[in-house]
Parts: sequence; C-alpha cells; structure tokens
Amino acid sequence: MNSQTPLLEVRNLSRHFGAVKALENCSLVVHPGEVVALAGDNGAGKTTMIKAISGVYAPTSGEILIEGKPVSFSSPQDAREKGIETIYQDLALADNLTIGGNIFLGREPMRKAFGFLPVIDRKAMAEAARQTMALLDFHVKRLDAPVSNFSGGQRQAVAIGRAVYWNARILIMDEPTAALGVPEQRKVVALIKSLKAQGRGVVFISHNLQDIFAVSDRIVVLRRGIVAGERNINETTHDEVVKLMIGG
Amino acid sequence: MNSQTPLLEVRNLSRHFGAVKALENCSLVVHPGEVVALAGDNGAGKTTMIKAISGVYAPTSGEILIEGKPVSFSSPQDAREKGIETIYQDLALADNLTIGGNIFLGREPMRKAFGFLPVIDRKAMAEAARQTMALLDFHVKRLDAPVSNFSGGQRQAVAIGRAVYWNARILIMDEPTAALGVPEQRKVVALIKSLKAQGRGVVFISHNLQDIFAVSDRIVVLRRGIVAGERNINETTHDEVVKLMIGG
Amino acid sequence: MTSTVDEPPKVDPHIAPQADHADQTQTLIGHIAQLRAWLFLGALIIIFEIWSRLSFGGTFVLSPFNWQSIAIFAVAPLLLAIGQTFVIISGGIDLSMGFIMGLAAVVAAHMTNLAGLYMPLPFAMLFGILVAVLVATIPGMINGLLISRLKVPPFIGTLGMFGVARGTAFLLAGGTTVPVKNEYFAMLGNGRILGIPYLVLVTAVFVLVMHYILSQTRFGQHNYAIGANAQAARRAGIDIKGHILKLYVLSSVCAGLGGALYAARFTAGAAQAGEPLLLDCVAAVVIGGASLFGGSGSILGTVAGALVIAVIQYGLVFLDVEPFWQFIAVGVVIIISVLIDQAQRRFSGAKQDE
Amino acid sequence: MTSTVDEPPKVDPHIAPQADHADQTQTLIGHIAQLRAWLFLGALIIIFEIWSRLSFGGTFVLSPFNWQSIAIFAVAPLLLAIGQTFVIISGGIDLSMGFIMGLAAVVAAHMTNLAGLYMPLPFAMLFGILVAVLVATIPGMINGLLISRLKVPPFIGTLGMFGVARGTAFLLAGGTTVPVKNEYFAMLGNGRILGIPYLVLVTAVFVLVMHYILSQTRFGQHNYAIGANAQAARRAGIDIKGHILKLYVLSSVCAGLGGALYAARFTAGAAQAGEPLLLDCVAAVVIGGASLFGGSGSILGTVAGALVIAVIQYGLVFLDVEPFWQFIAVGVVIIISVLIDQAQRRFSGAKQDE
Amino acid sequence: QDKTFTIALVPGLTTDAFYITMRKGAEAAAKAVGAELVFQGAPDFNPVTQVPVLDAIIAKKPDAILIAPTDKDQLIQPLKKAHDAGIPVITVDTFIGDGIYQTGAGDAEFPLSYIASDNVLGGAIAARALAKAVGEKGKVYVSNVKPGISTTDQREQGFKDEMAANHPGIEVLESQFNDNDANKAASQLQAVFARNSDLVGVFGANLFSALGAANGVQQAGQTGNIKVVAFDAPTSIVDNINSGLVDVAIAQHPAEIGYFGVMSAYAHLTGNSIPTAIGTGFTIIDKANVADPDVAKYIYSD
Ligand SMILES: Nc1ncnc2c1ncn2[C@@H]1O[C@H](COP(=O)(O)OP(=O)(O)OP(=O)(O)O)[C@@H](O)[C@H]1O
Ligand SMILES: Nc1ncnc2c1ncn2[C@@H]1O[C@H](COP(=O)(O)OP(=O)(O)OP(=O)(O)O)[C@@H](O)[C@H]1O
Ligand SMILES: [Mg+2]
Ligand SMILES: [Mg+2]
Repeated sequence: MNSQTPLLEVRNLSRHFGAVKALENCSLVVHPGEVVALAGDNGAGKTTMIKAISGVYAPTSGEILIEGKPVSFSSPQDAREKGIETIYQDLALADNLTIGGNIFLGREPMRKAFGFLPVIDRKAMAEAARQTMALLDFHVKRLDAPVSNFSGGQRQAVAIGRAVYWNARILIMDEPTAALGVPEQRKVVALIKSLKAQGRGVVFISHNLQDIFAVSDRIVVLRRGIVAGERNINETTHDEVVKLMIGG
Repeated sequence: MNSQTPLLEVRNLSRHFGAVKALENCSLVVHPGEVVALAGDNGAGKTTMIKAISGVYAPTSGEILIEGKPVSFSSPQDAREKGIETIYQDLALADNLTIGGNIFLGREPMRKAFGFLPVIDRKAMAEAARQTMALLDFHVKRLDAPVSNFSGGQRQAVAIGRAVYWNARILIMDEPTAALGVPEQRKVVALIKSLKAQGRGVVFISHNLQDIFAVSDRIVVLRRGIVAGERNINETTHDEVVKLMIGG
Repeated sequence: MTSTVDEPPKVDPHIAPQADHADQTQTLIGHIAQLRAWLFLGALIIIFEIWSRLSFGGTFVLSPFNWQSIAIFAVAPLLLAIGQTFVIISGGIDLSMGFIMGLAAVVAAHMTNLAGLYMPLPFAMLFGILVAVLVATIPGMINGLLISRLKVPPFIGTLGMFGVARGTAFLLAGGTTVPVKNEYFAMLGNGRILGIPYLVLVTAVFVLVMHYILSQTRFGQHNYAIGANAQAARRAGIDIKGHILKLYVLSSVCAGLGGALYAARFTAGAAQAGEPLLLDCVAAVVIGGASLFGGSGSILGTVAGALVIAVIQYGLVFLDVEPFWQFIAVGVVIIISVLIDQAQRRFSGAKQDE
Repeated sequence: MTSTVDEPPKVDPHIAPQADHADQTQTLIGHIAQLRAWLFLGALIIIFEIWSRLSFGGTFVLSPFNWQSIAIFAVAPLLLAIGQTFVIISGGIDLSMGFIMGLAAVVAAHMTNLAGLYMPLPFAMLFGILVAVLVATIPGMINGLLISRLKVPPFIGTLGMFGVARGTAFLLAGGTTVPVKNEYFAMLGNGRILGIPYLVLVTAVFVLVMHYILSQTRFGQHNYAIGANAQAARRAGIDIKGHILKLYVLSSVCAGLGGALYAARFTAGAAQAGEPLLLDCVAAVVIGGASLFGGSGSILGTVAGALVIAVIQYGLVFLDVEPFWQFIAVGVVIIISVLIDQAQRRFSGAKQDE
Repeated sequence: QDKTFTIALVPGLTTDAFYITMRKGAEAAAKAVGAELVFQGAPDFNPVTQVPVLDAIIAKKPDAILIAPTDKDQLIQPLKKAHDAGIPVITVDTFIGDGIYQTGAGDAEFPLSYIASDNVLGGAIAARALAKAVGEKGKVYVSNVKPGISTTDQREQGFKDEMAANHPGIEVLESQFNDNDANKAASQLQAVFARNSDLVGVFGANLFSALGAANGVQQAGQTGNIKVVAFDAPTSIVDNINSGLVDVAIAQHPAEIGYFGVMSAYAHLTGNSIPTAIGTGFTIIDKANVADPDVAKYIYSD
C-alpha cells in the first residue's frame, strides 16, 4: 500500500437481497498500478461486490470513491463514464452481434456515408475487433459472425477484449480466465501485468490461486459476505489464503 | 490401457457446422474405472465432442460404441438411458426450478397423495438435493428457491450434483471446476477419484493442467478439431501437453 | 415466443429472485407473489363496492346475482385461458384457440342434432360434446406437430391454424349459426343446482384437474422447465417434441370444451364463438402472473386473472359507466393490475437493479 | 415478451448460428436468410400467375392495376408493421398500435377541418397530419414510460393502452366517422404521379428512413442488443430506459402516420381504422424473419412480409376463391412461408439438434 | 343476348348470416337470368379490409358491382374507381353519401341504385315492437356489437330516435357494446338488470347481441319479464321465439335484396332503366306468426 489517493476506494459496502446479506460492511482499496485480488469461496459475495462497484447493483449501504471523490452510480453507464470497465462472470454479450458489435456496444464509431449521412462504421469495428482479439492471441476470421457461434473460451476472450479496448483506468475482472485455454490464460496474466505497468488499477477475481499469486499485489479474502482478511501477496501463502476462505 | 471391452469408444467422429469442421475423425476410448482427460485450446472441439457423445449433436460421421455395442443417440434422453450423465460447460439448468427440481428433471419421483393420486414428491426431491449438495460441501438451506438465486459456483455445483446423483456408468464433465472455489475444486477432484474407484468411466475436460494431472489416467489432446496426441498421464509432462495443444 | 426444441436458456423476469436465508420468509413471499392477482381482485371488488354504494346506494359484492352472472361470464374466457396458461408457461402461444372453440361449438351442435335422431337425447348430448372435443384435438395435434417437428414458431403455426380452423368452422356452419334441438343440452347450458350453474360446476372441476396436472405431475413440471430453458430440458432427457404435441392438444381440448359449453348455453353453435376472446384469454394468463417469455404462471393465478377481467367488464356496466369510458377504464385497470405486482416485488426486496 | 430492463440473457432461435471458416460463404448465407421472405413472395406470385392464367386466362402479375392496388393495400399494415418491427426486435410487442392509428385518423380529420377554417387548405392538411402524429406520440410515450420505468410487461402495458386509445378515439369521433373536407388531403390520399400513388411514395420514403435508422444508427444497433440481451446492453452502458421510451414513441409515430394517411385515403377519420390490422402487422414482422423473443428482424424482411400478406389476400379474391376457403388458404400460406425458412436453415447447415 | 354477365357482390363482411342469405337470393336471380355471380368480401366490417377486396374485384372488370359499403364516407373514393372504370355500381344494404343517387349533385351520387331495407327504419320498427311488447313504459337499452359499424349504428340511431319521438313512457338506458361476443352481451344484460331491476326490454342490434341478451335474460330468470327484440332472423331465431327467449325478431329481407340487386344490375346491363332506390321492407316475427309460411320464408338461409 502506498500513500497517494487510491484510484478506487470502497467503504463499508453492504448489499442485501431481501433477507440474504450477500455483502456486509466490506471495504477495498485499489491504488494506481496495483492489482488487487478478490478471493473467496463460492457465494462469498465477490460478484456482488464488483457489481456494486460497476453500477449494476445499488449498494444497500456504504460508499464508493473514485480518486477520493464519492460517486454514486445509478447504472453501469455512469461507472463506464468514470473509467471503470468490467468483465462479468456471466459474460453479458449480445449474442446476435459480432465481436466488433460487442466491443463497441454503446459507443459505436460513426462515419459519414456520401459525405453527410452518419452511419455506424462497421469496418472500423471489425478491424478493431481483429486487433483486440489478436492481442489475446485469438486470431478470428469470422468477424461478421454473431458471437453465439463461438466457443466458451472464445466468448470469454471477447468480453476481455471489450474491457481492454477501452483503456479503462480501473479494470474489474470476474474470473476472466476460468474458461480460457492454457496459452490464453498466460496471455491474460501478461496483459494484467502490462496494465499494471501503465498505472491502471485492476480488481481480479479468481479461484485459481496460482494466477492470483502470479499477478496480484494484494489479496482481499471474502467469507460469507464479510472481509475475512487482507494480505500483501508477498507476505502470505496459498495455505493461509485457503484458511481465510474457509474460515479455519 | 487395458484389454477389456471399453465402456465407451468413439471411432473417427466428425462434426461439421456448415463449413466449420469443429471435429474431424477423432477417436477416444474409456475403460471402466478410467478417467480420461480431454484437453485442448479454446475452440479445439472438446465441447463438440462431448455433445456428440451425449446425444446433443448428431455426428456428421463416425461411430460411438457403449460396451462394444454401436449406439446412435437421437437425443440426450437416449444417452441418459444408456447410463451417460453429462455436466455441460454452459450448465443447462432450468432457472425457475429448485435444486431438487433440476436434479430430478425428467425423472421426478412420485408419491401417492390420499393413497391414490400420483403427485410429484417434492419433499423427497428437496431431501435428495440437500444430501447431494452436502456431498460437494455445499450446505444449502434455501431448498425451495429457484436456482437463479444462486451464485455462479453454486449453480455449477447443482449441475455436478445432478450428474453424480444418478450413478451413471459414464460421467462426462465439461470444465466442471471452472467456477468453483478452491475447497469445492478439491471436493470435485476427490469425487472423481471415488467414481473411478467404483469402476465408472469419466471423461473430464479442463483447462487446469494441475487438476488434469491429479485425476486422469490418460489425456487426449485436441487441436483444431483433430486429435493432436494421446498420452498416459504418468508418461508425460505439463510442458509436453501444452506443446501438443498449441502445436509446437 | 416459441417452444421449439432449440430454444436457448433464458430466465424469466417474473421469477426474479427473492432469496432468503430463512426458509419461512422465502416461502411466505413466494406465496404472496402467487396470490398477487387474487389480492388485486380483492382490491377491485372493494373499490367497486364503495363506488356502488356511493353512486346509487346499492351493494355490488353482496348480491349473489352478480356473482352468478360474473361466474357464468368467466366460463368461456377461463377455459381458453387455462389451455393458454400451459402453452404460455412453455414459452409458446396459441392464437388458434378462439376458432378451435368455434369449430367445436359448430361440431357439438351438428353432432348433438344428428345423434338425437338415433339415440336418447341425453346420450346424444354426451356424444355431441365428446365428438366436439375430439374434433378440436385435430387442429391441436397439427399445431403441435408443426411446432415440435417442423419447428414453426408457435405464433406463426397457430396463426395459420387460426385461419384454417376459422374457415373450416364457417364451412361446417354454412356461415350461420347452427341451432341445437336437445332440451338436455339446453339444461346443461342454463340449469343450476343450489344456485350454482352447471356450467360453472363443470368448469370448476375442469380447473381443478388442470391445476393438478400443472402443479403435481411430471407433465406440469416439465412444462415449467421447457419454458425456462428448453435446451436444459432436452439435455435432461425430456422428450420435448412429445411434450409440445401433448401441450397443444391439451390447449385444444380446453378450447373444445369451451366450444361445447358455448353451444349448450346458447343452444346454438357459431363459428365466431371464440373470436373475441383471444386477447382476453392471454391477458387473463398474464394478469395471473405468467410471463410471455415462458417459465412462470399458474392455474390459480389465471383463474384470478380471468375473474379480474370478468369483474371489471361486468362491474363497469353495473356502475353505469359510459360505453366509451368503459374501454378506457378496462385498459387502465389492466395496467394497474400489473403495477401492483411491481410494487409488491420492490417491497419484498427482489432484485431491482438488473 | 418484455423489454423491461431486468431482462436476462437469451439467445434467439432465429439467429441460429451459421458459422463458416470462409467469410464469403458466411455472408452469402446470411444474406439468403434475409432474402427468404422475398423469395417466398416471388414463389407466391409465380404460383398466382400460373393459377390466374389457368383459371381464367388473364394475367395476375402483369397488371399494373393489381400492383397499384396491392401497394395501396399494403400501406397501412406496413406502416404499423414497421413500428412493430422495432418493438419486436427489442423483445417487446405493441398491441395498441391499431387504435393509436384510429386515434390519429380521427385527430387528423378533425384538425384538418378545423385548420381549414383559418389557413389555406394545403397548410391545413399539413397541420392536420402533424398534429395527428404528435397526438399519437402521447400514448406511445405512456407505453414507453410504463414499460421502461414501471416495468409493466409490454403485452399488458400496450393492451391497456389498446383500451385507452380505443375509448379516446371513439370519444373524439363521437362514435362515428369524421369526414374530411379538404381536396388536397383527398388528393394526397388518392392521387398518383407516374402511376404511383402518393401514399405509396410517402410510405416508401418513410420505410427507407426507418431502414436507415434500424440498420445504420446506434439506436438501431442498440435495439438489436437489447432484444438479444437487455442485461448485457445495460452493462455496456446503454440507457435502456431512454431507449425503450423512444422505441414506443417511434412505433406510435408509425401508427400516427398510418392514421393520417388513412384519413387522407378515405377522406374520413375512423376510430376503428386500425382495429383489424393487429394480427396482420405482427404476422408481417414474423414472416419477415423476426422472432417474438427479440434480437432479430429487419425492415426489408418486414416489407416482404407485409407484401406477402397483401398479395395473398388480394390474390385469393382475384382468383375468386370462396371466402371461407380464403381463411384456410391464408392460414396455410402463412405456415408455409415459415416452413421454407426451416428448410433453408437445414439446408444451409445451421445447427439443428439443439 | 348471348353474353354472360359477371356480377360481383361484395358484402359488408363474409361471416354473417345476413349476407350469406343475400348471396343466396343473388344466386337465384343470377341463375334466372343466366349471369355469373362472384361473391367476395372481407372478414371484418371495416373499410380497411373491404377496399382491397373491392380493388381486386375491379381488377377483374365485372359487368356490375353490388356492394354493401362499410362506410358512407370512406367508400366514396374507392367506389369512384369502379365508376371511373366504367363499372356500374349498385349499393345494397348500406349506401354511400346520403343514399340518394343519380341526382347529378355531389360526389357520391354515381351509384345506380340503393337496394335495402333502411337500417334506421329497421331500428324504429324494432323500437315500436319493443314499446308495444312492454306496454309503452319502463327501461330498455340497446345491446350493440361495436361502435363504428354503420348498419348497427343506424339501427341504434333509429331505435333511439323513435323512442324519443313517440314513446315518452320509455326510458332508453346507455347502449352497451359487446364486441360481437354473445357471452359478453349476456353478462351486460345481467349487469344492467342488476342495476335496474325495472328493466323491461332490450334491443339486440345484431345476431350475437340479441342471442347474448336473450341468454342473459334467461340466466337472470327474467324470461317473459324482460322482452327481447332481435334484429336479423337466422334459423336459430325460430327456436328462440318458440321457447320464448326472444319475443320479436325484425327480419330484413336479405334474399330479396340480393335478388333485386342482381335483377337491377341485369336490367341496367340490358339497357333498361332502373329505380334509384328499392326498399325491401321488414317482417316482424313473433310467436304468433312464426309458423306462418309467409313469414317463415324470411328466416335467413334456407
Ligand atoms: N440476485 C440475487 N438474488 C438473491 N440472492 C443472490 C443474488 N445474487 C447473489 N445472491 C446470493 O448472494 C450470495 C453472494 O453471491 P455472489 O454471486 O456475490 O458470490 P460469488 O462470491 O461471486 O460466488 P462465485 O465464486 O460462486 O461466483 C450468494 O449466497 C448468492 O446466492
Ligand atoms: N453451434 C455452433 N455453430 C457454429 N460453430 C460452432 C458451434 N459450436 C461450436 N462451433 C465452433 O466449433 C469449434 C469448436 O467449438 P467447441 O465449443 O467444441 O470448443 P471447445 O474446445 O469446447 O472450446 P472451449 O475450451 O473454449 O470451450 C469452434 O471454432 C466454435 O466456434
Ligand atoms: Mg461470482
Ligand atoms: Mg468448450
């Protein structure tokens, strides 16, 4: 941890679903150039936490600060405008659109047809899609096929590609490598490292302790909706983390 | 490999989607008490292969034999009747049903109300659900909530629970641990070992080489729709497998 | 709106999670959601009662005559709505039910008359009803085959059958109404026992059987599963093609019974008997808590939905609302019936944001 | 059938994958699928031509009069279907369009007459049309607010508006038709240039604009995304509430224009103008390749769908098929139009099994 | 003459016993004069669906068109097309403009003839019959299909005007629209009765309105107390009159209309002049005369 203003700060966040307390008084800090891993057993509240940060769920209580300023997102749009890009565990692709269509969804590039008529620039979208996917070592040919045609891992890559493309200041990744092949997993790990080097903040959720230890600076462990512990990565071990998760 | 009749044999299976050759002349053998890992990069054809085995896709060409007898499944129902249970990568749960409803989907237990009227035995379903989930270390209370209420990993556990409950002779698992927490991952690995000890056959797809090496007897590597290689697990290494995958 | 077998996963917004660590609360909230249409019906009746007393000093709700009238009124739309409930839960829709009902009404009239020449009238009546319901299953079967085998979307398949059943019914009726000459049939349609019309009794029994099928049998359970995720249902080994075939036959049986009872009540079969009921019957199902995306709905909800519609339409006449204003009032009430659902959902803490 | 914002992911069966390693083939097959409704239309015309020559030795297709009539016939259902296309792609449905059209027709008639007292007739006509379209947006706006803010399912929200618009239109019309006294208005409705009716020209321009909006603008792109997966669209930062509001306003503008043109053509406004068009306009959209689950469809497909319906209905009269048999024939043709789609899909190697 | 004339008959809607009977009369006449009859219409009583049918008929250039226009204003332009193409137009059952043709004034006087039993008059006759049946006092109302259908609107109009003008003892309540649903019509009768226990009569402005209202009376246990006057007389009406469900039926003479329509067209085509209006009258059917063959012949569709 360092002393500059954190990029992202979450203070005492709670989120309940009816009587289910999915998240209770959880806090989290991410500094520029820092990768924070969010770990925890299934149902611990990781996804709920990042959905609250990215504006999908309104928090039941608690505060979120971006660069020291409190924000209140009423929709994911607000969060994206503040430079937060999110890869969701349940993907959230529009299956009938192309890769490019998904990457640019909500921010489609326009060009002028006949010199005056604004139309969506599908060529630019396809080209950007090709490049972004190549960055992840996916070399896709079928740029005009809807993403429903692609395999589980290929779709995951599209979601990652979308988040990466937009050069967010804060990247939130909910189990991004879960469906990926071994080489692609490595590529994503490398990518996170380069984002870190660029001074961006990353929140990284994974069940793969190896990946966590490979990229993170710090690890926050949730257990049944509360923060069970927080450790600098070079001061802890796999075993300690697992113990925190299951509450040994 | 041993010399008894294999539980499952796949001979020269091909499956095309229009011009996409997702699978081309692939073969696979599983003996009783054997765990065969199916590995390969994203889009290699793993899911396509197991969907062909479990009756979801009709093969374009090729043969499938169960205990030496050729079979031809026109639907997943046929495959289930031959003792094949499958955990799909894309889960396939009915989100509006309870855990019990999903486990028993298509084979609901009945009881007689008022001594004569056959009705679905929801109590028995809930109890079986509780037990099955406990087997995976999930202790669910909300047995009458639809599964859409549960977290990613919890849903994955329901899918695994369903396949396990039915005591299949052949179990096919498409990335079963991808969404699971560390303790649950270990539980699934232990489970696969016990299935093996009971003489069942398991086909196990994973991108996690550690898990593969922990449970499998043999590994079949696919690359772009063809079998790139097949190794006994104790005669190979992580590096060799990765090389096979990416075609080094 | 399709229940062809290659339906992909989808989650219905109406079964928004209402999770709870305590099982008790969970169940309670679940039941309240089911009861919503009934609550609205109650509210509607109370409002009508107050209005009635204020406007002309009489009672609306305490008059058995009103309830007999409303019950009889609800019979035909309810029978169609029951069939439609099954179809809609599966993610489909049946537009042809109205004209299948008309076809059955015409067949029931012809057959009862014909059989009356050869057998005692009570048997002729039963024969007529039986044949009408059987004939109704033919279009149902064709719908089912089109949708399950040939993967025609339900909207289109049943819209086609809408035309086919319509034409056939008018041809059979010669374009006019077919009077029935059978006093027993007329009695079935208009008699009552202990003040309860026979029609209402028959319908009540039928509704109970359908409630049992939907909520307590495998067929019902599979119907929900198919509506939520046909792919998952197929992979679980459910014979979706067979199921869908049965489903549309079931809905046409409901329409067939509706047609036969229509002929009994009006002592005449008419091809256009069910034509005006299409929107009403779908609305009853949706007001009863079903989603047109499939996966949710219940017979008890649909009964409430059908009663809501019957009570509004009857009540507005009773309260002497101007005809054109009735159109507006019915529209507004239909919207409000669902707004209450939304408010209740928010209140009960279901997820709102996504 | 809802496009409220908490819609979960779903994949439409109509965009069944048609994958291909070679980009070329992929694109080609994609286009053929788009063309399907047009191919069917062609086949239909050929059959009618042969039938016409065999049965009475005259031509069906070579008569400009027939095409003028069919084009004029298709105008009203097409305008509704264009709006419905947008709504259906988003996963919704608009049942109120027919009566919004009626409302607009009545308003157009009244306003043109009224304005005629104060300004030159051509301006009065434009004023009348403008006010009609503006008034039509009010129910559209209410639909949009109900569906986007209050999360009323589109079927229910627009069914309610169906009643409200109907009642309002009849109240405004005083229960009868409102004749228009404005020769320019009549000319717009019945005149032609180079043999092409003005109505058809206006509609063609409107269709082109709508095609542009759906296929080339962000609004259109987002509409597809919302229909496929509203959740994903929301997470991508699309303002779904705003979009849905615009969407239902757009569909009511289509209905409003339809109503104004109706008044021009018949030189009278009538509240019931659009009443018989509801099923036809949805059918046109679905025949044009859209799925009622949302996420797919196109304006060009809908144009073909509307023409298919107009050609069948006109053609069967032209070929002197008995009226009741026409019902049957229309039904059968509607089913076949989609069966061809299925056959083509199978042939092109799309996934069939799941 | 050895040319076979083709005469088209376009009804208000095809699915109505009234028009089907009209067709039978027309066919009888066509047979008699050796003409060919084409019968084509739309399923709804609405210009938007009727006009395309008319266009398709015009395309085939029949020698004459008989049509029941679905609106008096809205069908003027579409019919003008036929007139401009040189096809003689005769309107049956309903009219365009004011129904006064061949005056040389206005733009809706081009049809050759209007052959019908005037619906306004029919409504008035129904009013008289109902007033008489209920003894000239009490509350009555009109059970109607839906607004915007000119024939039924005119019947309602005629009924109300007659009551207002000549039957001061009778109070006419608000009309009710049933969307051609007998079930709804029955329920409406019960609701009106529940509210007005002194309801003494109802006028069903078309078949299903009457059928439904009659059943509502029966369901309410008021058979005989609430008089039912039905417009139109399909075969089922005989039973209803005999069983006392319906007290009076006003039969139009659709077969006559069809017959005179074709005969007039034929006369015109063969160079004779024809009257610009032919009234076909009504028959009032009740229990006393229903068995009379002179009356029974006006029951539709035989
Ligand atoms: N929409 C919802 N409605 C009700 N309960 C919910 C909802 N979403 C999550 N929950 C519950 O909240 C708790 C936390 O869920 P969450 O998805 O945040 O877990 P997670 O840590 O992401 O788990 P996983 O590793 O399995 O993805 C779980 O008990 C879950 O069942
Ligand atoms: N329904 C389909 N239609 C068209 N192409 C498909 C379809 N399903 C899969 N494919 C294509 O077939 C190939 C193999 O896909 P498959 O899903 O079997 O891969 P996989 O090995 O399971 O990958 P992953 O590890 O990412 O799950 C991919 O190129 C994919 O795009
Ligand atoms: Mg999660
Ligand atoms: Mg896969």
